[in-house]
Amino acid sequence: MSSTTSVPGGADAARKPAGREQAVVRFAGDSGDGMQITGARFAMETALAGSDLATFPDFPAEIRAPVGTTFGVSAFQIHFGSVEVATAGDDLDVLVAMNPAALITNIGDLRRSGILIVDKSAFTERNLVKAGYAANPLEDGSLSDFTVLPLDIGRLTEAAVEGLGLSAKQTARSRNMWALGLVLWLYDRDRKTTTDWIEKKFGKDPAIAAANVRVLNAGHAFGETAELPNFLRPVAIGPAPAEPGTYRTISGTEAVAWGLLAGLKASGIERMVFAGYPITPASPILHALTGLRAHGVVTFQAEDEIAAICAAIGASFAGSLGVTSSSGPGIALKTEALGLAIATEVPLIVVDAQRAGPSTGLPTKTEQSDLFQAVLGRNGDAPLPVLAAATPSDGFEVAMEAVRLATKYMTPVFLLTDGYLINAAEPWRIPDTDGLPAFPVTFRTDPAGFQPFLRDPVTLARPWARPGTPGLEHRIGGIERNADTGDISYDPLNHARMTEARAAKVARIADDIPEQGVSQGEGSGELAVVGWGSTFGPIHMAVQRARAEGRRVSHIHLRYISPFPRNLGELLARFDRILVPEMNNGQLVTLLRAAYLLPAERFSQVNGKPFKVSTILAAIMERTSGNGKGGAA
Amino acid sequence: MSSTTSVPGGADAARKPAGREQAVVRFAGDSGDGMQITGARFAMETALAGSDLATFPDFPAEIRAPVGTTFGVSAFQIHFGSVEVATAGDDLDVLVAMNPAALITNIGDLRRSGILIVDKSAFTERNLVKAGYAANPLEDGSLSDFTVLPLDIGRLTEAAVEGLGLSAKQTARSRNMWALGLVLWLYDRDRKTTTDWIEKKFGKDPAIAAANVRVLNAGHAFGETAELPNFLRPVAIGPAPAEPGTYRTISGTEAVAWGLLAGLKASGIERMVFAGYPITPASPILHALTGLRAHGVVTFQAEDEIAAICAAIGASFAGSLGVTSSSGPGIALKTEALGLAIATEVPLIVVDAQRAGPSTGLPTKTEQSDLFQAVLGRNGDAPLPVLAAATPSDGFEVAMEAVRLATKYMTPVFLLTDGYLINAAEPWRIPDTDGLPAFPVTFRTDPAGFQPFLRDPVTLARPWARPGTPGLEHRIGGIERNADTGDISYDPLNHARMTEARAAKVARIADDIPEQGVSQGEGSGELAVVGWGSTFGPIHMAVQRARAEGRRVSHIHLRYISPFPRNLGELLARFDRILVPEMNNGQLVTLLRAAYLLPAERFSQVNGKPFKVSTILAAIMERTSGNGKGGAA
Amino acid sequence: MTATPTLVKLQPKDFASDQEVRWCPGCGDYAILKAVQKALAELGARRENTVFVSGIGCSSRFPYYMSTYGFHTVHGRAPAIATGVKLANPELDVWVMTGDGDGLSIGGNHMLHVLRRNVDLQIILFNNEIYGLTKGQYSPTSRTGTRSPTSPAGSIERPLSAATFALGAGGRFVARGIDTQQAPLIDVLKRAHANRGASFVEIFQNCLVFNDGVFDDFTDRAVAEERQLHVVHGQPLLFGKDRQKGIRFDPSSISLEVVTLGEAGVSMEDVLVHDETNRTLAGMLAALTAPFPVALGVLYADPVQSYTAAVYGKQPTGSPDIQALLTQGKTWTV
Amino acid sequence: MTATPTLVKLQPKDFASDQEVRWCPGCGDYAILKAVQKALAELGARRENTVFVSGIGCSSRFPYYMSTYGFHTVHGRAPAIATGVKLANPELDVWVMTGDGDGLSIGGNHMLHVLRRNVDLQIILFNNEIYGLTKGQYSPTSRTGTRSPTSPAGSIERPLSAATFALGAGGRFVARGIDTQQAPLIDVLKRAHANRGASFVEIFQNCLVFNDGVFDDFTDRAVAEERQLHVVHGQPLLFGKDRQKGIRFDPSSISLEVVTLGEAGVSMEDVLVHDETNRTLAGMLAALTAPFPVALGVLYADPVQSYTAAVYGKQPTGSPDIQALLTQGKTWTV
Ligand SMILES: Cc1ncc(C[n+]2csc(CCOP(=O)(O)OP(=O)(O)O)c2C)c(N)n1
Ligand SMILES: Cc1ncc(C[n+]2csc(CCOP(=O)(O)OP(=O)(O)O)c2C)c(N)n1
Ligand code: SF4
Ligand code: SF4
Ligand SMILES: [Mg+2]
Ligand SMILES: [Mg+2]
Repeated sequence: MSSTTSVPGGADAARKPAGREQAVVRFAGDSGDGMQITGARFAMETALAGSDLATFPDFPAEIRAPVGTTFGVSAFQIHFGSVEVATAGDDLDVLVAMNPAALITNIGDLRRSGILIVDKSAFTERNLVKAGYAANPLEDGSLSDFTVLPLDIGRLTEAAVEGLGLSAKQTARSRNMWALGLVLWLYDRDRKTTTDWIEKKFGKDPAIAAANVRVLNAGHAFGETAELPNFLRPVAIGPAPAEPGTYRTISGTEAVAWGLLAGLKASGIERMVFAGYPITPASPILHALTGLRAHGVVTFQAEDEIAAICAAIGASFAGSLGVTSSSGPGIALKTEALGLAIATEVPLIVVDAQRAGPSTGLPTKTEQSDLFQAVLGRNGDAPLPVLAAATPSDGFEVAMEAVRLATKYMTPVFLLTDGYLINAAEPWRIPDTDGLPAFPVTFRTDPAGFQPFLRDPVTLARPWARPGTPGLEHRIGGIERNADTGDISYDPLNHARMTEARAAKVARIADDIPEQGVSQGEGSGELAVVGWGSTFGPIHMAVQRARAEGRRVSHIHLRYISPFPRNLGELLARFDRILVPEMNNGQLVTLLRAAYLLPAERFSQVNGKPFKVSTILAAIMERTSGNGKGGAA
Repeated sequence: MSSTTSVPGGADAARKPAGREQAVVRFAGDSGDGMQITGARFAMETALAGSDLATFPDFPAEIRAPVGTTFGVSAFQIHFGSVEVATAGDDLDVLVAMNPAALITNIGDLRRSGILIVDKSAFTERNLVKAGYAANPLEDGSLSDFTVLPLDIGRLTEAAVEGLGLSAKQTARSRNMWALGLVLWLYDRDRKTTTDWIEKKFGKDPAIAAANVRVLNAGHAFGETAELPNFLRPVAIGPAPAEPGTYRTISGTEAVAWGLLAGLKASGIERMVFAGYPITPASPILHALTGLRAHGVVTFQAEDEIAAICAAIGASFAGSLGVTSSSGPGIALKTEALGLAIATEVPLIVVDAQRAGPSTGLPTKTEQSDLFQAVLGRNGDAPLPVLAAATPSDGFEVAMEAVRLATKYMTPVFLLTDGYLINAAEPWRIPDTDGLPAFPVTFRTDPAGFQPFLRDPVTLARPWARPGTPGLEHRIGGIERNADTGDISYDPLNHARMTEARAAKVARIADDIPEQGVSQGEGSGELAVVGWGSTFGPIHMAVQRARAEGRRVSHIHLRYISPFPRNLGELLARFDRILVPEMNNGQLVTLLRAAYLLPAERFSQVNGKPFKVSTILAAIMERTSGNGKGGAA
Repeated sequence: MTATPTLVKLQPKDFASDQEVRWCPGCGDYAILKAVQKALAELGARRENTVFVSGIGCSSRFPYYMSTYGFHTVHGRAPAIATGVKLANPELDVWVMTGDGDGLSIGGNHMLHVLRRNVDLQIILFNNEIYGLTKGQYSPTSRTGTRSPTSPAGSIERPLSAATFALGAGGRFVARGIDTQQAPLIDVLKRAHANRGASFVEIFQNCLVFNDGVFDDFTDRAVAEERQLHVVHGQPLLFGKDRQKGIRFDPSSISLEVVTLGEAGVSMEDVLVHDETNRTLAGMLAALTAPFPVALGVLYADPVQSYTAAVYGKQPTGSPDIQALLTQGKTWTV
Repeated sequence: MTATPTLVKLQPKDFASDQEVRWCPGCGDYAILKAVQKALAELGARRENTVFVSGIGCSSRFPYYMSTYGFHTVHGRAPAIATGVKLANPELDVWVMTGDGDGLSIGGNHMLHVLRRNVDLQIILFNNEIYGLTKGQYSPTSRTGTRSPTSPAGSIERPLSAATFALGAGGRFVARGIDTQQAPLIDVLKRAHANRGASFVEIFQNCLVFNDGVFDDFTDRAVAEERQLHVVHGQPLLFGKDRQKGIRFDPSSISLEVVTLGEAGVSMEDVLVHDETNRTLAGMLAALTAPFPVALGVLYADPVQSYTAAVYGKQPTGSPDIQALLTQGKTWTV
């Protein structure tokens, strides 16, 4: 959340064992075990208690992989605290493992002496083999580093639902509620909204509803009553400092979808045509905007990504706000049509929810490797603005800004998010939408002196003339256009002039966006850690800790990647070293080096996962000397 | 041709009026006037006379634009000499203008006191208006700078065909032969092969054949007999120095097509599947390879560019050499599938005949603006080798090299050419194909220890196992593959390892290609002019002249753009300044700056035309001091 | 670009733009341009409400020559772009101008889905059985054996029947015309315009540079009567000089046959009456090839609700208040 | 990956790879996998000569589970990639495994052209009327009203009939099966394999997670006899308990109707006999929907030369000497 405030003390917290300030919990189980729901419910109770939090759902590409397989494991991680929380957390304080596969694939992240809750009942011979265990880890002492709670959740659940006449399958399916109940007790959380939610969800089937509530309470009661190891007492993690206001949890998906809506409202344009084609992890944005006709949104599920961007382009030509979204492979397919939007200069927003590539890659894993494609990946000289969201909630502002730039400069705009941000959630202060900035679009109506490519002297934008407007009938197209009339022109100088104009128009945006700020630390120093997109959280925490250790390091996070903020060059030049952590093989770092001839250093992680704070912290420590004053400046 | 020899004296030649050493002639007329044929015939006679030459056909995007319009003008330029010729020439010594539109659109390139041959008969009121002339330029003295020969070619042609019973239309259509005859006389050329060619072409229609021969001779005879201004005497331009051998003229299209064939032969692979979809200017490559079944080539005209690259990928998977070609918009469409070829590591060659963009742009005009797309334009981290042809004939070697790298490293390879190279022609010494290097491919046949992704320790290439081979049955796909078995793997570390391997494999190619040489000048100095692709000619001539003026400038021309030759960085660092002329808005220069942090300077021309030598020369002069020794080193 | 006084009825020439037409002299496209301008005038169309969307190809240059709104897009994508135009503003009258390469080769998928969805568009396919703009390669509708730069020995591919494809895609309006036959062509264009939904019109268009005369076997004056079957809903399927020939349906083979009135006791009763709402009949008519005549006119017209009508049919539900949207679900206050 | 002794006849299990199958337990895809492995065994297929090419989707994971050569490509492009495989080596036996989204949404154009060209492939389309892998959005074959994440109020689009589309595209072999009906499915797969050319097989496949039971109205045991019409060339079109119902052709309306033997004087003579070479009949059968039964089996089979046969049919002309090629035309010597 409020991402630039650095919180004193928060710094060393995460290196302490789970204590009063913050904790990291992960629920892991079979695709069918309902871990995503369990995590989401726990997150909601935590949010309502006012703690800051960040979630990280992590699920397989298969819909419902065979039971007990390692590739079928689905996990949900949550980091929450009474202090600022900017990442889903490095090491786990609590791991819930519903079966052997979940244990073997997740135990590596549990901190020493961390709490491990396992459902013994799932540790059958068959499941152990499937998970690849030679011996039962609950018996061979291999878990001695941890605080293991081997509970027969299966049996305890059965006991809880006794008499409700549930089938064995139905009973088994509510095991997750038992685990949830126990963990809610462990963190002294309420169960009210969860029980309400259960009633609502299973309204049609009262028996199931009752069963789930009973199981939830049973898990909770177990914590209260059972002889758990002494030190296992409820830990109350209080509310985090936050500006007054009304809050909700918001996912990156919701933030982008609602930000586009807010942008539509701010632009005064009557309608948004959102055209997409399902693809992981971008689909949720399409889903979120479906059914919002009342808000002026028409969604179109096209036959493919090419049709989707083309429909969006057609809609913008016709005076609506055209938006399309996809992920790597689908974005690649939009390349040619994107060139048309650049050539004809129609407003358009392309949302890229990045995933691990190349090609199909790892559809459900996150990455930042579409940056080159976004900035440079087109035939011809084809510049456009590229923006990136830094946190789940940041998507709201960035999406609004994308609408502003697209409509003000008559240009397609790339909005980069990624698989992590799309699925992650955090608390968000709901803005007063009437108080949001407005940037009304004025459509051309006056035929006098109208020329479709006569540019505004300041923005260099061409006029937006809607079909249906008498006297403004005109033709546009992908063949080079006469710099005024837009008619086909093969004139060599005209082409040079138009190429120049297209570049200048995008370059000028640098004068219409804020100067690059420093999100943490001083405007000069030993090391600048430069990031973009979802690396914000880990960089933020790592820099915070390094500074607490007295390192002269600052965090600079880019929202605008094309064009770069006008002061970025000088700003970076004021640091001795520049480190660029990216979840790709070195893309932003390449653009920075080319732009400023500064020896920015590549720091890549390409494993489909967000950076750990400790990874970046270590890199900072290696590159800085301890002698700075630094501290919580 | 033999492009690195710098010719003493050649330097100042082009600044002299057309003389003994070289000349530049352009035929310009209506799309229907047969200017391309006329130029091609003149080029052939010139080549057979042993002169060096470079041609530049320049035609409109419309098939047959309305008669007399400026956008319907088609032109053919040829630069020839008894000295080395590396470009199609800057200023014209002779301009043939068949109508007013041809005159108004081309006169700007005729040098002062150059010879202007016009067909008076086409200077009707109607045509003058269409061309945009207020008054008849042949009468208002506006052409006083030039040596104007206003001839009634229409009438002279009629006279020549008298009695052969040709229709007016047929007669008019042979006017180009009259002009050709006159220009052949002007440069003291033979007519034999042209008359042979006419006989052959119009064999079915003897009257037409006879007429064309008569008209050709009439034009020639006119030169002999008519009272032409005194100084107009035949100019004999002799043969250029050339290594002994058998020569032919070769277009960039033929060079690439035949280079691919030679590569196929060198690889020992039985079959090439060349899949394309028509697009300007790439289509000629598809045409050139059609009908070469006997050479092991199967061409496939796909339903679109996506199907084309996919068919090529399928063919490579099945053990053939898969090749596809297109231009900007079509290459853009191949982006997603190209990622699959990178991910599955199948050999593939993608030929990009670049044209002016973005989007449809100027289909028949040349540009170098697809470089970013070729090197960086894909989703995910997706590296591949990128090669570029420097001259029409250079395409032969580059295409062979593309086949070598694609098959040796199991990778797609980008081969960049452009609209200028595709259509331009030059003399070429025909190699002894048996003497060409061989790089036989060995398909995997041994099942023992076979793993589809087990890499060769040196090249890092995976084995190529052809379907049909018993015991090697395996599955590949776009989802991240286990580093050995190729089976689907969601393991984070495996993905990191594979990303690393894909990058390393391409990077290692730097050890398998020649170090970057200096094509002209010393290995250090005041200025390095760095080019790639078809800018070779103008850079070569400009550097040659600047050096003759004593400037300490060298010409470095890149064939390999990804990876860069291993010594490129140190080489460039030895120059005070680096200038990068490109027919785009600054693409190679961006890659060089990012790679070496050297202040390479952008020098762009984006008007759909090749650079003029004078343009680059001026840029060199501005950036160098006269004090160097330089000279014909 | 001058304002249109909203009252005067526009003449065909009023629909011509100021741009010089750049097709080859004698190209069939000129006739189609004339027919469209005439049809618009007769329909009393307004320039400001009319949009022509095209892909790439000689035929796709069409929008530049109209004084309406126009969008010359990228190769094969016109149906998708037009869908977006229509979604943005269903009031607009949107025409898709495409070719056999643009609409059926690279653009086949969008054509398929725009027909399936029944988006309210007039789709005019200029079928010259060749790629004109790229200098004459064979196309998906080129007959087997067509010689071209990519098939010097004659193409070996099987041609697609545009109308048969459109029917298979679920198209609800499928018609045909010939570039030079203005009157019937204009009628077909007007029928297409009247139909609410995707109206697919195939026009046989002569490319005199790369495929000259490819349709002569049925368009040539001399053979026209014998080789053209102009179908009219509710009318018997007659053709030939004095319309003495007819199409009869043979139930035993479930196929059509040619009969001659008066011969072998054939009477009017035997002749099949055209029912444009029968998809099976339309399929048989679309498939007719020599020695049968070529079926022209409206082969099939059986309207259903258009996609845009379905989208905008029911009133949107829920409140338009964005604040309410953001605060829906669980919230808490600090 | 062990060598195949070229003599032993392979069993179905021999066609299973070492990979764990990752479909949802109970998915119809398992049945199809079983049927294909059985068909291959019965055909005496060789692993080394068999290639499975797929796009993206649950169904497209198919190749990983076969011990043959396999290529899991990109979304919608399997037909194009398979065409390349076949062009490279016509000896290979190439199967395209695809879904209703992969093959008919994003891949519709390649499907169209592979059918038009009649490339020698078996194309197996898993039609579950939903996008499974992306979690259940409606697809081009989803029935109007289908509720899904992108159509919470029910989809408003008109579904495409896969078989009708295939016929319209010029497909020469069009058949249908049901995932769980092994025997008829295996027969259809073997017929498809026997056909030289593009063999299009639509399989109704149940997605129990996102579209469970969508085909129950005709696949459910209880209604199967009444709602399934298994067509066999040369056999009368009978169905229903004791096969007492039949399909009759009504010439007056050019359409099919259901009759009951014995009722209203209906006899065997009235019942239409299936002619798999009649495209018009195939079109009518493909279009049958309730109250008609659903037509299954080989609806249409009328072979013509395949594309690859045409490509490699005639011997290449001209010399293979590359030196001769380079020196053709005018040359000169220095
Ligand atoms: C993506 C892309 N691929 C290929 C082309 C080249 N191209 C332009 S028009 C055309 C085919 C035109 O054929 P058709 O649609 O029949 O139009 P016609 O010229 O015959 O009227 C092609 C292949 C292109 N412009 N863009
Ligand atoms: C270019 C691209 N676009 C979209 C996707 C996402 N995607 C994967 S599978 C699929 C649809 C699968 O539906 P279907 O073909 O019916 O297969 P099923 O899962 O139902 O078997 C989609 C849209 C993708 N992988 N690539
Ligand atoms: S090439 Fe053919 S289709 Fe194109 S304009 Fe010329 S005649 Fe018309
Ligand atoms: S999602 Fe549906 S189609 Fe996919 S595997 Fe599961 S059941 Fe099968
Ligand atoms: Mg055409
Ligand atoms: Mg499906």
